[in-house]
Amino acid sequence: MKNPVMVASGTFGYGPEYAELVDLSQLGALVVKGIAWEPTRGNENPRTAETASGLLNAIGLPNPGAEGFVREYMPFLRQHDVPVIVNIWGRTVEEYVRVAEYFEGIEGVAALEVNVSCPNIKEGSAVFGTDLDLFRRVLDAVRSATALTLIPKLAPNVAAIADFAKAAEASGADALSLINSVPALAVDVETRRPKLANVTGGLTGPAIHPLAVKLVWDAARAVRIPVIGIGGIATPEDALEFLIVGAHAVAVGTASFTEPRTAVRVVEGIDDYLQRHNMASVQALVGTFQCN
Amino acid sequence: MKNPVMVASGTFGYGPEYAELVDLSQLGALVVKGIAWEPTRGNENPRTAETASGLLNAIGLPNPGAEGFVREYMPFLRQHDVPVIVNIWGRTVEEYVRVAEYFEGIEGVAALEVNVSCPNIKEGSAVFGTDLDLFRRVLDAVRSATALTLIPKLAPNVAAIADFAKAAEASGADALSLINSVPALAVDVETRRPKLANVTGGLTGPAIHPLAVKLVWDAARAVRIPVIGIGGIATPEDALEFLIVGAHAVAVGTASFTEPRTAVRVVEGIDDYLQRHNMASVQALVGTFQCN
Amino acid sequence: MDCVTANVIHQEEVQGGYQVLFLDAPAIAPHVQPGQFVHVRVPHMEESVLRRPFSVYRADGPVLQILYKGVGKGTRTMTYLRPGDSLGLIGPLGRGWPRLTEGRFPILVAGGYGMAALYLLARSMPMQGIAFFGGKSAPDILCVNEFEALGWEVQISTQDGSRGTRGIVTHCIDAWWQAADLKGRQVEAYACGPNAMLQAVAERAMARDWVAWVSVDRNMGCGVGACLTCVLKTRTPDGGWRWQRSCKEGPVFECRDICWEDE
Amino acid sequence: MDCVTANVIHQEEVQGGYQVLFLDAPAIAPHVQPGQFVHVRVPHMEESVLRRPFSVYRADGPVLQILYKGVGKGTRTMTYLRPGDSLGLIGPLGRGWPRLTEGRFPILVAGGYGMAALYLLARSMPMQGIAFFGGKSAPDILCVNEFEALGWEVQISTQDGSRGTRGIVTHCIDAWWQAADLKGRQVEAYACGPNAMLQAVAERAMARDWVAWVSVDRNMGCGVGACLTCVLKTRTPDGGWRWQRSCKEGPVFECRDICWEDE
Ligand SMILES: Cc1cc2nc3c(=O)[nH]c(=O)nc-3n(C[C@H](O)[C@H](O)[C@H](O)COP(=O)(O)OP(=O)(O)OC[C@H]3O[C@@H](n4cnc5c(N)ncnc54)[C@H](O)[C@@H]3O)c2cc1C
Ligand SMILES: Cc1cc2nc3c(=O)[nH]c(=O)nc-3n(C[C@H](O)[C@H](O)[C@H](O)COP(=O)(O)OP(=O)(O)OC[C@H]3O[C@@H](n4cnc5c(N)ncnc54)[C@H](O)[C@@H]3O)c2cc1C
Ligand SMILES: Cc1cc2nc3c(=O)[nH]c(=O)nc-3n(C[C@H](O)[C@H](O)[C@H](O)COP(=O)(O)O)c2cc1C
Ligand SMILES: Cc1cc2nc3c(=O)[nH]c(=O)nc-3n(C[C@H](O)[C@H](O)[C@H](O)COP(=O)(O)O)c2cc1C
Ligand code: FES
Ligand code: FES
Repeated sequence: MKNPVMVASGTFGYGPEYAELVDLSQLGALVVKGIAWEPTRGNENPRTAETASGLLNAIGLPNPGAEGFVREYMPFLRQHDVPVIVNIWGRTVEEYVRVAEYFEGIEGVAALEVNVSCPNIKEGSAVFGTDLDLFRRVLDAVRSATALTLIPKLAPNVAAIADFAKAAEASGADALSLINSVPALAVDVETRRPKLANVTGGLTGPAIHPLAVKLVWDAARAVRIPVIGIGGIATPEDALEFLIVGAHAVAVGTASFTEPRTAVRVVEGIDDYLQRHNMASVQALVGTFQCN
Repeated sequence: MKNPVMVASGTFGYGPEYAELVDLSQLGALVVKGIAWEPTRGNENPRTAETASGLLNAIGLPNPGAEGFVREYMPFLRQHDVPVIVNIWGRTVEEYVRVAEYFEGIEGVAALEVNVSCPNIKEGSAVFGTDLDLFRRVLDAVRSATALTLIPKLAPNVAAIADFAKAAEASGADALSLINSVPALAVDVETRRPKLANVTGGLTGPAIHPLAVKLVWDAARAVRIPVIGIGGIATPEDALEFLIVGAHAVAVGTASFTEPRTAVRVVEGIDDYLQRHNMASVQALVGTFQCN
Repeated sequence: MDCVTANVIHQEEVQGGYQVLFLDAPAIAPHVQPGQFVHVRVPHMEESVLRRPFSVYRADGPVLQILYKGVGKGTRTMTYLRPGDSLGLIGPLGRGWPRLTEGRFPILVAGGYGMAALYLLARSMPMQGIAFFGGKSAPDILCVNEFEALGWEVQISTQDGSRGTRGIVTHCIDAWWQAADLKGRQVEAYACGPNAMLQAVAERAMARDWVAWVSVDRNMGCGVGACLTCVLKTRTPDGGWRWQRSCKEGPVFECRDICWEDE
Repeated sequence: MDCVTANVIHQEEVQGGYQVLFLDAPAIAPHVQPGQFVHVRVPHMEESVLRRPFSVYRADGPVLQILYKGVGKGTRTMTYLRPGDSLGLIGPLGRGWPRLTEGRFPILVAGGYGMAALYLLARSMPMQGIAFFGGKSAPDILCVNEFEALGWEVQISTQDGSRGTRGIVTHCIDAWWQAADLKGRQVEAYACGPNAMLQAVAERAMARDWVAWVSVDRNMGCGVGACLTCVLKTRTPDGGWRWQRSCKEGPVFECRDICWEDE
C-alpha cells in the first residue's frame, strides 16, 4: 500500500462510481461493496436515514454476485493502480467458503475482507460477528478455503472485542478491520413506523468515531496482526487517532458521501502531521498512544 | 409520576444545581448523581470532552457517600414536589447491598436506580453490566436487601441486551433503565494523550440516540416490566421514539447541559403530540411501533 | 462531473417561500444537460452527513441557478446563504431528459420544483408544446413568465382555485386531451413533481400511447451511484424487476419502466 | 441566574482578532457581579452539545458585553453573529471577585480576556491601584484606555516588546514591588489570565503576604455545578485536598486555596 488510507466497503461502490471525482491511485486500497456468491437484491426502500452526525443504513448487501462482480467490475479495477480488497459475506458458513474459494483464482484481488458483522442481514449473518463460536467457525472455514490475505471485519456490539480479535488471530487472520456499523433504530414519530424499510440499520459517521477508537484500541492491544481502523473518519485528525491507538491503516466510510475526496485529504493530512512531528513513516506513529 | 420525563443520573446534580432554572415540580422524576456507600472523589481532570453531536465523560462517580448525600441534599429534595430516584453503585456486591439497605429507611426516596453499567469505574463495576452472571448476582443481592422499587440500569455494550433485561426481570427488578453511556475514547493527536484523564469514557448525547432506541426496543420486547428510555434525547421527537418502541418513560441527560429546560420542553412536546394524535395518555402511545 | 466549491452570487425569494440561488460554478454549469441535478453540501450544517440534491434550474455560462423551498433542515439553512458564502457542489449528476422524439408533440407536467427541473428542457426543445403546472395555491405556481417567454403555452391549475383552473393538474391535461387536435402527432410527456402527479401522468401515458418521462425524487446518499440509497424498482424485459439508481440511471425514467405498484 | 434567549445588538472587532459582542439581556445584565460569567449556547453549531463560558466584560443596563477571541470552533462561529441573530445565555454564574479588604492596595494582573474579566471589578473598586497587563504582542493588550479612564495606572509588558516593557508581566510587577511605597498598606491582587501567570502571581502573593484572588479557566460542561467537569483541587484545613467546582465555588479562588502542585 502506498499509504494507509483506504475507502470502506459499501461507501465507494465498486470503483467506477467515484472515479471521475477521486484519483483512485491515491488511495491506499479500495474495499468494494460486500459480495456474496449469489446475486442479491438487498432491502426495500428507504435504505438510509440521517441522524445527528451520523447515517443509519440498511442497504441489505445488494450485489451482482461474485461472478457478476468479477465480470462487470474487475476489468475496470485492474486498469487502476489501486489495491482491491473484496468484502465478502454469506448467510451460511458454506456460502462464505464458496465465495472465498472463488476469489483465490481471480487476478487483481489483493485481499478479502470477511464481513461477519453486517447488522442488516436477517438470515443470521449478524450473529457470526457477535457469537464467538460461530465467529471462529466461519473464520476457520474461510481460512482453509483460501490462501488470500484475510481480513475479518469485526462487529462493534460485543462486550469484549479483544476476545474476537484474538479468536480471529488464532484462526489465521492476516489483519483485522473494525468497526462495522453499529446496530441502531430511528422511528418516524408521525407515522410510528421505522425510518428504514428493514426496521433497524447500522449507524455510521462521526457520531460513532469515539466508540470506534475505543474498540480499535482494545483490539490492537490484543493481537499482533495489523488492525485497520474504521468508523467516523471525516478529518485527518480522526484518522490519526486510530493510528495513534495502534491501527496500521484506516478506512474512510460515510465521509466519502459528504466529501468524495475525504480519503485523499486524509492522506495529505497524515503526511503533514508526520512531517511536522519529524516522523519518517506512519510506522513511527502507530501505537504511540501515551495513556499513563 | 406526573409525566414520563425524568432527568438522568449525573446530568442534573443532586437537585439544587438547576433549581433556579428549572421548576423541579414539572419533572416526572429526578434521578440524582450516582451514590456509593463511601464518599468518593472521582477522576482527575479533564473529565469531559466534546465529540461530534456527543459528549465523552469520565467523571468517575464522585459523591458525598450515602449518608453525606442524605444529610446534604435530602432536606432540599423533600421540600420539592418531585419523585427522587437515587442512583446507586458499588465496587463489590457487598457495597451495592450496603447502600441499598441504607436507603430503604430514608424518607423521600421513590426508587433506586442500580447503576451496574458505568464505564468509568476501574475496580470492576463495568463488568457487572456486561457479564450476565455477575449482573444476576448483584441484582439478586440488592433485591434481597431492599423492598424499594429497583431499577437496574443496563449497559449498551453487550451483544444481546434482551438477555440482561430478562435476567433483571427474573431477579425481581421493578423496571429497567437504559442506556448508560457508551464506552469510547478520544485522543488529542498533538500530544498523543487521551482527552480524558481516565483515558476512556462514556459517550452520551444525540450521537448515541439511534443506538439507544434500538436497545430500548430490544429490551422492551423482552420483558413485561416497564422500561425507561435514555440516550441522546434533545427534542420531544427523540423522547417519542423511545415511547413508541415500548418505553414507559424516558430520561433526559446531556441535553440538560445544552438547554437546562429540555426535560420540561419534552413534557410539553409529548402533550402536544398526544393531543394532535387524539391520545388520552402516554399509555396509549407506548409500544405502538408499526414495524411490519 | 466535478466536485467543487462554489461561491454564492446572490439569492432571492421568488414567491411562496421559493428561493433562487445563484452560484458561480464554471466547472459545472457549462456541462449541465436539462434534467440533471447537483448535489449540495449545505454549509453550517455539520451535524448532517449527507448532501442535498437539487435540479439545475438554469445554467448560463458559469452561473448555475437552483430553485428551491425551505422544507427541512438543509433547505432552511440554505435560505441564510448570502453573497460571499460558499458551498460544496457535485455535478452535473444523473441522466437528464431525453430529446423529443421526432414527430411527437411535447407536453410538460410540473408541480413544485418540477417547474424548475423542466425549464432547461423547455429552452432546448426543438418545438414548443404545452406546459401543465399544478399546485396547491397561486404561490406554488412558478416560472410561468419564463416558460411563456420561451413560446410555451402554460396551463395552470390550483387546488384552491386561486390561480388558473381549480383542481389538480390532470384535469387540465384530460380536458386538453379531449379537445386536442395534434394533427396525427403522438404526445411525448415530461413530468416532474409529486409522486402522485407522476403516477397520474404515467397512467394516462400508458392508456393513450404517449411516451412519458418522469423525473423521480428519491432520498439520496452519495448521488453518484455508490451507496444504493436512491434505488427504485424497474421492470425487466422478462417480466421481473430490478433496482435502478435514480442518481445514476435516473432521475428520469420512462414511465413504463417503473413498477408503480410498489411506489 | 436565568436562562434566556438574547438578541445580538452588535459586534465589533477591537484588535488582534478580539471581538466585543453586545447582547440585549435585561434578565441577566443588571444582576452581574464583577468576575461572574455567562454560559453561551452558540447558534449554528448543532454538532456541539456544550455551551461556552465567557466572563462578562461590561454590563450597562440591559446590555451585556462579552470580549472574546476566535480560538476554536465555538468562538470562531461566534464571530459570524450579526444584529438580529440570537443566542442562548445562562447567567450570571459563579462567584465573582470579592470586595477589596479595607486598607489594602489593589493591583490587577491580566492576560488575554482577563482584561475584560477585570473591567467591572476595576469600575466598582473603592480606590484605584495599578493594573499590570501582559501579552505576546501589542495587539494582545486590550482595554487600556478604559482602565485609564477609570483612573487606573496601567503597566504594560509584551513578550516581543512591541508595546510597554519587553518581557512577561511578573517582571513589571516585581520591578514595581521593589520600588513601591505603599505607605504601610498590604497588597490585594486580582488576576485573570493564563495559568502560568496566575501561578506566578500566587507565588509572589504567598512570599509577600499579599491576598491574591485568581480567576481560573477550566473547561466547563453545565456551568451550574451539576456535571462536575470543571473541578479543581483545593486545600482543606486538615492539610488534605478536595475538589471544588470552578463554575460554582469559583471561578475566583484565593490563591492559597489552590493546590498549585497539581495544576
Ligand atoms: C433529483 C432530485 C432533484 C431535486 N431537485 C429539487 C429542486 O430543484 N428544488 C427543491 O426545492 N428540491 C429539490 N429536490 C428535493 C430536495 O432534495 C429536498 O427537498 C431536500 O433534500 C430536503 O432537504 P432538507 O434538509 O431541507 O429536508 P430534511 O430535513 O432532510 O427533511 C425535511 C422533510 O423533507 C422531506 N425530504 C427529505 N428529503 C427529501 C427529498 N429528496 N424529496 C422530498 N422530500 C424530502 C423529509 O421527508 C422531511 O419531511 C430534489 C430531489 C431530488 C432527488
Ligand atoms: C469562567 C470562564 C470565563 C471565560 N471568559 C472568557 C472571555 O471573557 N473571553 C474569552 O475569549 N474566553 C473566555 N473563556 C474561555 C472560553 O470559554 C474558551 O475560549 C471557549 O470555550 C473555547 O471554545 P471554542 O469552541 O472556541 O474552542 P474549542 O473548539 O472548544 O477548543 C479550541 C481550543 O481552545 C481550547 N479551549 C477549549 N475550551 C477552553 C477553555 N475553557 N479555556 C481555554 N481554552 C479552551 C481547546 O483546548 C482548544 O485548543 C472563559 C473561560 C472560563 C472557564
Ligand atoms: C451505505 C453503507 C453501506 C455499507 N456497506 C457495507 C458492506 O457492504 N460491507 C461491509 O463490511 N461494510 C459496509 N458498510 C460499513 C462501512 O464499511 C464501515 O464499516 C462503516 O460505515 C463505518 O465507517 P464510517 O463511520 O466511516 O462510515 C457500509 C456502510 C454504509 C454507510
Ligand atoms: C456527565 C455525566 C455524568 C453521568 N453520571 C452518571 C451516574 O452517576 N450514574 C449513572 O447511572 N449514569 C450517569 N450518566 C449517564 C446518564 O445518566 C445517561 O445514562 C447517559 O448520559 C445517556 O443519556 P444522554 O445521552 O441523554 O446523556 C452520566 C452522564 C453524564 C454525561
Ligand atoms: S444516492 Fe447513492 S447510489 Fe444513488
Ligand atoms: S461546569 Fe458542570 S459542575 Fe462546573
